[in-house]
Amino acid sequence: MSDARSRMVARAAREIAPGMVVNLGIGLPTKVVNHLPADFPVCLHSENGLTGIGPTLPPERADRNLIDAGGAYVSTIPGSAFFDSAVSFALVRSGRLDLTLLGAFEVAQNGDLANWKIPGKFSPGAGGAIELAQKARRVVVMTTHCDRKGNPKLLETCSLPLTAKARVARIYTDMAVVDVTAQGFALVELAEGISETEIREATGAPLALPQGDIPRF
Amino acid sequence: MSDARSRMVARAAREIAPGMVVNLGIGLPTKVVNHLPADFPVCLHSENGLTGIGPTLPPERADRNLIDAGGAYVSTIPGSAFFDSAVSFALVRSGRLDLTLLGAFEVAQNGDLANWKIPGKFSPGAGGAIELAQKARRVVVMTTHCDRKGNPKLLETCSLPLTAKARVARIYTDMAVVDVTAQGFALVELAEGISETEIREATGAPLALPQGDIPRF
Amino acid sequence: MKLPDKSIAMEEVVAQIPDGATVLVGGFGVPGTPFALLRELARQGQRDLVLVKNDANEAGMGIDHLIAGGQVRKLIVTHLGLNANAIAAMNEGRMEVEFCAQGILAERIRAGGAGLGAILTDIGIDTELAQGKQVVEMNGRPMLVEPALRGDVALVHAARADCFGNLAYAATARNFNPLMAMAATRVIAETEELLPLGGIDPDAAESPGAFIDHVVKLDEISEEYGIVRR
Amino acid sequence: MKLPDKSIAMEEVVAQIPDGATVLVGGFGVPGTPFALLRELARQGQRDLVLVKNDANEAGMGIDHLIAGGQVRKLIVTHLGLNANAIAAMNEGRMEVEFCAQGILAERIRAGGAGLGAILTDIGIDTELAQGKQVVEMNGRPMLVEPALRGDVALVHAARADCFGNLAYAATARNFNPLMAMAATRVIAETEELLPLGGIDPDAAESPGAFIDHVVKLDEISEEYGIVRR
Repeated sequence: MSDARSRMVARAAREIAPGMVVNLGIGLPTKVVNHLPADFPVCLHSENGLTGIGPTLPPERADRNLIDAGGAYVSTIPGSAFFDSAVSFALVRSGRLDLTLLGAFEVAQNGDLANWKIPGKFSPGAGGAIELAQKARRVVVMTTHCDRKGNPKLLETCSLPLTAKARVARIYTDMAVVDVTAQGFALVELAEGISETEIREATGAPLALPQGDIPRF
Repeated sequence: MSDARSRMVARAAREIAPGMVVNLGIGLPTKVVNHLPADFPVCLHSENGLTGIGPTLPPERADRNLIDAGGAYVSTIPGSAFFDSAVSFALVRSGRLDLTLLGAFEVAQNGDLANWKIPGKFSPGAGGAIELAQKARRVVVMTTHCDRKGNPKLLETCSLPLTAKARVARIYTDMAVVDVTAQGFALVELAEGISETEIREATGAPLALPQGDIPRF
Repeated sequence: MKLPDKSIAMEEVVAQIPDGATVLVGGFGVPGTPFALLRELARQGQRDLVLVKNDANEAGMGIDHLIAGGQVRKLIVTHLGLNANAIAAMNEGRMEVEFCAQGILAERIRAGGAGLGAILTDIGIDTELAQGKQVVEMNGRPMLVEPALRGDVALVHAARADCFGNLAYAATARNFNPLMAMAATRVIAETEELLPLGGIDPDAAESPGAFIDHVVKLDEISEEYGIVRR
Repeated sequence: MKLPDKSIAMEEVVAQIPDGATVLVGGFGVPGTPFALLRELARQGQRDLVLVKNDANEAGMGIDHLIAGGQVRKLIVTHLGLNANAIAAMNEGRMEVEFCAQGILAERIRAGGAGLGAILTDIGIDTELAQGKQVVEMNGRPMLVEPALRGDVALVHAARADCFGNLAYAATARNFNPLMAMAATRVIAETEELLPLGGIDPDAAESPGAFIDHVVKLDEISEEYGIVRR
């Protein structure tokens, strides 16, 4: 993982407040747990029917019946619970999920999220993403600031099919921390070494700057 | 219990075929189990969350957490299962309940049932009766043929608020076994000692008689 | 990471229930009724409550204390059969009563806990329970809209709990408890036994702790818990 | 009284599935997928099936055998992410695919098992998953009608069963299994362990036997059951 991504992950870990129930999307979001203290009080939720996700295990030590929603072998911790898929999403939809950290293809300045389909190229189905994005109390995105071709992912409007409308509260990228406000994107922090000009060029919509010095992460 | 009622109960027990899932209403219906052989394969359901109802127990041997829907202390048998109230009625509504035996205030010749409310006199709420009557695969009534004042309970139309419309298939009384057919009430069997005239007078709607001798129970 | 501790004292947790709250109350007859939480709610005297419960318990027990104390504005229930006091309060206009078919009450609460808007069902469609309800056509058949039901508070009774709030119930004391334990903004569980984390097997957590806000250990199992008929 | 025995042989029970059947299939990834029942269904070759499953397994596993064999007319699923064969079958028009949000698929199946007509939800309302769906206003807000989903057959995988069909699942192998085990005309459970009556504790019967029609004891736990990633 690049240094900028590592710092993004460490910074995003501060989203998690004591006592929260949290769902971490596949990929970068799952890394944030490495930045939490061992006795930090939090409950991690996995869509396939588990609260209290323990450390991932190598195949030779794995329980064949115990995976997370991304298919990784995981373990339990004291107080873990198993439940069926209806209960699992009851938790998501009924307001019990305090926070979800998700990946994104595009985020619009009103908080629209597109992260499940690229028509004609990638349409495997949304799984649980729509419910996570639509119903978690706080929806936070972790993504590279631009796609592989260098095009901005933070846009005035999404061009791809939406996952959820106006639900993203904040975006962590390798370049910046950006809030979604009623007035659009607002820069919160800049990664070390990124200039104001660079972040404006890499962002596909107006970006409000904070008063005074821009904090760094 | 009067002799006529005992014979009604014994006769009604023959409703229960091997392998059925059965819900027995409070009162007379619960007595039919006394007429089944010890190894008879059947599953009794209780609305409060139990399949596999075992014998009732005296208070001094009871488990304070184990009752049936009528509030009687019951027991488990090998293979019993406990579940919540949503699962309990899922079973009723989804077609898994083969048979329910219920009491009645009134039954109409089209199979309408009234058994939960007498406006101005008795309106404690229907509990689970509406779902049992509306969704059991076969709905059978056990009742005295007439009420305490001697008025017929089998009528052309119900005067009381309905529990379910056109759902009763058969009625067991202390005087007769009566089927509900597309043409109305049809006498199946007569209790010993009851004449054709008596059953016609005690029935508040036309009653078709079987061909030939009327079977007795 | 470690799962949070949610244990709390009875008096403190009940004090967080405001006047006017909608309160879901577990139990079917005696088993599963949170008698101790209800006693404390009667003692503290919150008013203007809307209670949701399968039944009204018996006279002198459970929610009857709240009804007798005039604390209940409205009761949503499946039947009042065993409580003449509750029937009298209804008939004399001292308490509003809304009747609901038993399994539909369970489903409405479950729908609330599942973050759904409503269920569509044909239960009660030919009865007076259908009166005033929104009707939707589905494939040409009329279906009743039964709205999801949530509480500001749920009071449930568990046989065993761990301090994160994973709950296990005993026998037919399960009934409405796991449904209500999903369906309120503040879910309060009283428990006969309070175990450390790991005390409830992950397969046996009939209510996952993530739905539970507070766990109260019962100091004693009072006489009410053992009474089926008096 | 005694609870009925529902144990049966694999070949005999799968032979009762007709061409054209709608088949609910448990599992989320590997855990809880009834691989042995699916193998037998592939071997017997029933055609024109409508499958309902969380995912399409991976290439060469589970329902992929049925897709590869051209036995699947339509698949109702939440995602195909790990199975390129299934995506190709969809893109080439060899198999119709209906996508459903994961928790809404669970709720639609549960509603089928609960004898409800539909659920009302706002999930997906701002997305293309809402296209073509019936909309109902509730308190001025639009809600989607998500119809209950039932199978002619459900195929589920249990860790333990008794011969009446009470089922217990292992860890995250529970997933869709208990929901599907309520929602089909003929529910067929394969089980790693088949116990006599009384072998499953009444509190631990995650699927009550009254919902189950047939129980098949697995002779062996084949390699597929142990594979998460290859």
